[in-house]
Amino acid sequence: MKYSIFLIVAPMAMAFLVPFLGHVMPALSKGLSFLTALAGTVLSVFLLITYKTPFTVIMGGWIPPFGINLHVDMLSLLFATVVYGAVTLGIAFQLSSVVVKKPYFYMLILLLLTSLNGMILTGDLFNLFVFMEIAGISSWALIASGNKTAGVRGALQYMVVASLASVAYLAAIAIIYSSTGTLNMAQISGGLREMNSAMAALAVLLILASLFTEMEIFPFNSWVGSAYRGAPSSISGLLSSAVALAGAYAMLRISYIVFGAGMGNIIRFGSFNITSILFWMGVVTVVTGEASAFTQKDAKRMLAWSSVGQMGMILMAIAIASEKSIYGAVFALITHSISKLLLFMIVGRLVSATGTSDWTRWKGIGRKNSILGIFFIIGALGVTGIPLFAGFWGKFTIIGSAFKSTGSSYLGVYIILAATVMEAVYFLRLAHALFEEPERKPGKVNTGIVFWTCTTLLALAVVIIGVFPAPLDRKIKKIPSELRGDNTSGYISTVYKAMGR
Amino acid sequence: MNKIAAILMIGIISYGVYAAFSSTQPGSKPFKRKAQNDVSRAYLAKTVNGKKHSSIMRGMKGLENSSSNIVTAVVLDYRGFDTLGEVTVLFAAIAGIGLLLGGQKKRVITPAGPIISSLAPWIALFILITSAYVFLHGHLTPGGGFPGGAMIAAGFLLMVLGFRTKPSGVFRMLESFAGLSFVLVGLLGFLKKGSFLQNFMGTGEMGSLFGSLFITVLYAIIGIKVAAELSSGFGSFVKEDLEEEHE
Amino acid sequence: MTSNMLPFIVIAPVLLGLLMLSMPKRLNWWIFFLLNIVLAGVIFTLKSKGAMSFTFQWTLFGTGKVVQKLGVTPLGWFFLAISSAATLLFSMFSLDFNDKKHSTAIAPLWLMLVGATNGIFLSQDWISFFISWELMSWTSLFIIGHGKTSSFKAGIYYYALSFFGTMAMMAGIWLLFHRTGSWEISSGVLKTAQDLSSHRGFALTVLSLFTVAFLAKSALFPFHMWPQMAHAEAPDDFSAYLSGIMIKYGVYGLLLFIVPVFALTPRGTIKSISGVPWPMYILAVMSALTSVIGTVMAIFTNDMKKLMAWSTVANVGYIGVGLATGTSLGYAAAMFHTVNHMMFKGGIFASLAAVKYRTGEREMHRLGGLAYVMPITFFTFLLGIIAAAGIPPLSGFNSKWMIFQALFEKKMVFVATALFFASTGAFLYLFRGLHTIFLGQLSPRFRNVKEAPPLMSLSMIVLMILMLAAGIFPGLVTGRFNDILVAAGLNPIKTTLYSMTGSTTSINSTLVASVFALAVGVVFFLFVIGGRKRRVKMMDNYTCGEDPLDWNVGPDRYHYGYDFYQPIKGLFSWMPLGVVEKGYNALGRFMERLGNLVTSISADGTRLGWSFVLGVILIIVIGVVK
Amino acid sequence: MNNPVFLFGIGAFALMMIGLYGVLTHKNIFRLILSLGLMETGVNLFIVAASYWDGVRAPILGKIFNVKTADSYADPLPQALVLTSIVIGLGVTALALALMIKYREGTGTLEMEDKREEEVEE
Repeated sequence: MKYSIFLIVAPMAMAFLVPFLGHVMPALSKGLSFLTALAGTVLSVFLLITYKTPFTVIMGGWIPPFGINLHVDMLSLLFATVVYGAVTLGIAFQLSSVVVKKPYFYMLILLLLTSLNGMILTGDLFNLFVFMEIAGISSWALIASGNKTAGVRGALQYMVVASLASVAYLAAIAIIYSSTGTLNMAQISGGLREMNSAMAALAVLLILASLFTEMEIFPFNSWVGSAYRGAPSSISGLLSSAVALAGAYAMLRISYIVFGAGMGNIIRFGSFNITSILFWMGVVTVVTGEASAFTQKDAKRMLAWSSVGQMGMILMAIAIASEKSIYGAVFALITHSISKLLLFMIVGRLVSATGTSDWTRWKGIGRKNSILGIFFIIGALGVTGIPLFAGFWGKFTIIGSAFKSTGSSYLGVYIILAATVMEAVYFLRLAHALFEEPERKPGKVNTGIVFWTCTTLLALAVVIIGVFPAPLDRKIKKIPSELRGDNTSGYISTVYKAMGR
Repeated sequence: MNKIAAILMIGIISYGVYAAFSSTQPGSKPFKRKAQNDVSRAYLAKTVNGKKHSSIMRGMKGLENSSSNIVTAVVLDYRGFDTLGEVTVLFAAIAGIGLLLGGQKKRVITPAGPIISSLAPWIALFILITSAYVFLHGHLTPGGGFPGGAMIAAGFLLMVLGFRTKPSGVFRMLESFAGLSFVLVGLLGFLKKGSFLQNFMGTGEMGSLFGSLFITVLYAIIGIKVAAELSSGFGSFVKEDLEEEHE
Repeated sequence: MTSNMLPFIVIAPVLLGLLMLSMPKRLNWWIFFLLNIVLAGVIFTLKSKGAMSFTFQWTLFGTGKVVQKLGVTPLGWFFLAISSAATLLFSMFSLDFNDKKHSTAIAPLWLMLVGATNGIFLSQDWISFFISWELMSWTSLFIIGHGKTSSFKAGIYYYALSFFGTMAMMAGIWLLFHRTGSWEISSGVLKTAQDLSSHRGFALTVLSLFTVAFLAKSALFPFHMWPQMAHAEAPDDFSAYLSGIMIKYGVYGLLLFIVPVFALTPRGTIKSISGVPWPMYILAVMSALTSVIGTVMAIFTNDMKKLMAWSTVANVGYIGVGLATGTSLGYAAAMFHTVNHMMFKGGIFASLAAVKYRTGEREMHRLGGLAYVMPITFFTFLLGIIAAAGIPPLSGFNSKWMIFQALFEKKMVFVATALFFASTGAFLYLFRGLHTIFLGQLSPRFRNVKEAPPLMSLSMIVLMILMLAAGIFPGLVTGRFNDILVAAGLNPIKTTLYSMTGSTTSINSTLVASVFALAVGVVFFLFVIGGRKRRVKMMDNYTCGEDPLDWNVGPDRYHYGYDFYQPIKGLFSWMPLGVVEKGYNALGRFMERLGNLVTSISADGTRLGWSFVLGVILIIVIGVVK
Repeated sequence: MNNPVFLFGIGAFALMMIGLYGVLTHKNIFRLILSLGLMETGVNLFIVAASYWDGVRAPILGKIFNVKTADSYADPLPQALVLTSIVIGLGVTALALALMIKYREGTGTLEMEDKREEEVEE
């Protein structure tokens, strides 16, 4: 289990090698980048299979809270696996593209991979900040890496908002540290409650603002449309399936460990009710995100805003804080990653085939490339949460937990249900446009064995998880009890064990 | 209009923060002289691994960490993983600059004036010596690899300005190898002691120049890396400037 | 035939449909037809095996233990049987319809839809029900769209309403699950019936959520506008299925969940209006309203498929009224009308498809006189509209008679009046359809039009026979209802093969039909021996030699079928007919505006900072207010 | 109010607010980057201020360090954090400037405004 450090270190080491290799043999550096990601995927799958109980990996030989610790449990391993898988497929997709990228591009993807895994595994508030910054920097550079100005604009917009977020996060760290004297998440847990409640509320407010930016919650998501649109499609896919996933993970971890939410508890500091903030921000995000996606004529912007909608629903699930809702949130996050990556891959190829990302000009392209069109439909249904496709069980469980919980408002749930109608409409509108009678002769879509391997894997995953959720279910099942601090296999007790207490 | 709104907004935020800080609700208050917490106290007293000392003297051996600059000890030893991340941030930023601005038009070289070109090597030499001092003494005095590296980079940049030579591809390799050796040091700790970035070189006398070899090695790596990175990053920018001059 | 056949009839069509995606189109239609024969065969043998069920258990943490159960109930079997029989006929029709010129690639999706339909009628638990329901929704959307932009607009309207209902159903299912701890439909029914006395607010919430789903599917009142778009734009051979079977899912849902709940609730538990529990009374009023709106809109419509779509809406209104009465007679009438509507609307849409197949026209005033060249199609349409208008001796009369009897029993005067109005209006639009399309003079353009191809004609003939059979011997259908009524906790109805018994009197349909046949025979005899016939030539001089294009009006304007009911239209101009559509459109526009507002935040640099700051303020406001 | 921590805090907060004002009122990318840099500096100062009390010494152990007098040293951890956050700020600023240059190349302006119809790549 302590080998899980390699999930962070291996891509980092490879990334350090790339400037040298890129100087000597560019092709080798690209191939090795892919192989590193693949090896990491294998490692994470291996760890996932052999996983038994949560484990704390200490860094530098110093026990927490003095040193930094990594926390390996089902949640982090599962998400690390998803991130690794997504990045591996993303690199493969980019390698098979007609657009040739420099070695630095792959290096930055590796750094993104490192940082996302760092965010997922770390148990230290400041370390989380460091990894968030690496993720930010590498994703801005990647977004802007296209030849077009759209990407640079998107990256700048992201940069402005994310810098504000990081300032907020650092300020929150300063407040929390000056009051509790520690940066370890497990040790802070509960410490916030002993703080002056106004100070605690201020710190929580700042942390929420920064994590909301990371997680694309309205209105911290003003950058989303431009950034997703301007980025190369492989990067848009990774932003949605890996970066937003890590952001949601951080939200999940921090709200349960640092804010000290128990299952079904309502977190409040003084008169500041955190649960209702999360819940209603989720509702607002779903409505605005789906409405924005509904109006888009640009396919990449549409997918971007649809991710926002999904994140809103997941935030709502995090707010509800029951075992079921966490289960649903994790399930939905994983399936959303898979489906969205598939969609972005297809959209990327359609963009290069037609020269535009305006989907109203894609009519009929699926008639010639029917499997591509069918894959798009699979992905769309997977995101929307239609039964027999992956997204369903997560959404279904989240809605169910919302109706069970005391902390949620039924009105909010009804609003979300109504808003998801728009989601189904715009996805199927685009899916059908692919099969409509073309106005002009559609161009040829550049496919290849690599592309088909990637998309087939993802499409199969969407369908298989949709029809047989049980295998994934067995893994996710462990998460709610491990997230709780109070039992023996919980996060806090595991870290405390490592502390020798 | 926008400005008035911004001023209003800032007023509101200021009031909110003031209200939060002057809140009289119970709980420990920040910015009050408090008994220092466990974590910092343990760093200062070097009792993280549980060994208690009544007092710590210069020249003492067998401490868990022999750096007398506690900030350095925290940065490189106790929280070395953060520093690895920090190095990676810089690396990512420079790589991003390389990705965005690299591979552009050839630059036009114009020679510098005689005063600069004759003095630059001498000044650069002094800068290099000072910077070596700074990162070798990182565990004793304020300073260390980051400022040291920045100073080395400054020396090189002076040379670049003096002779208008392009920062060579050597920097790229140095960057690679320095980064890689940081990771390798970490992995050696992992192999020898079982924990990533763990000190496997032992601790020497507290307060002596080579008393804490581990920190010195890491700071040297960081110094080289930062120097190489800043130089190559500057290279990416400087090309731009020179081009603009001649357009 | 074991209970393993149950998952087979659900899954086999779906899998085969997926497989068919990679096969040639022509082969697809044959597979579709053959599999429908198999399915119909299997389904008809199911009944003799009695109650059987197939259970599939698995665990999903988020939902606990999931027990998926497929089973045959009397109600489910009834719907399954009629739908599979109708599907068989429609697939036979489609076999000839989809030649090279008219082919659509919908067979795989349609087959999947058939699987979903079977799933809906077999499901004994909400999970299976919901999965089948959603599968049905999106496959039908793609069928309605079938690759045409205009059709898809209609389809997406249908799908949006349907998905809205589905989401309401999801909420309802969860509320029910948290209350009962089980996914089973039957336990949900029992619990909700109990809750109507103990937790009335909760029970009513659940009931209304499900009702929204079922109403949306059945196009009852607030959702009544989608059939005129979807039925009209769907592939012509599919419209019959859409109108005949798909619109009945909602009816099935009402019969499955809503009706038994009120049947099991003891009288007096909730307030009732003229002997009907008030929620059911509201349903009755809404259904009656649907009928009226459907009728009025049908009168104004010029497009033959849209006209019949509105007629479908009107007929679903009758069914809804029958269900809402809450008596055995009402339920039996509703189910009877469901069957009848399936037959006569299937026949009408099939004949319209045949007309479209041969002529390519949809606007009625461009047609005329087709009875001369397409006699079988004409007779199908004729019998269909006789049934739809509720004239003996065809089946529609019987079910309508029963519905009115049920209304008299409960003395629901207002609803009965509305239905009488709708019934009368039906004569107007149905007759117009008949004479504008089939009677009058045959346009020279269509002189060479031939009768529909053999298989299409055959399926229309079968439909005619079925309509006549159900009309003359109502007991053939009504005799099946007593099992269902007893299972739902109601008294059986009195019925024989020849006659039906209502609340005030009974009627012998066979006798009526005999008298009718005698009268027709006499008239025909007189017609044969009567005076000479003289054919009138098609006249082309009605514009007195002037070209109407000179006055900026098309020649259409001068067809007598164009804007036929102009005076009546003026009569009804005060009715706020489009108000619900306008509401939906306004909602859509509001959402678009909201989306534009949100996306415009990123338009320039300063707004990014503002969005962040305002986000912080939003957090504070939500956190403090709550 | 002669507590230096208080003054540091005020100064840090003022820097942050000046930066925020800049972010809220400027469209020019260079000014935006400067404003963000100001905010970062402010927050760094804030962290350092949190580790400082009146009369404490720098956390560098002199000849003899008595455990009991540990409170007379400044808290070393925030200083270490600030070191990290300064370097991160440097990286962010450098990359932001590179983005700015690229943006200027593409659009010929430094004003941030959205043009939706620009081309995209795969």
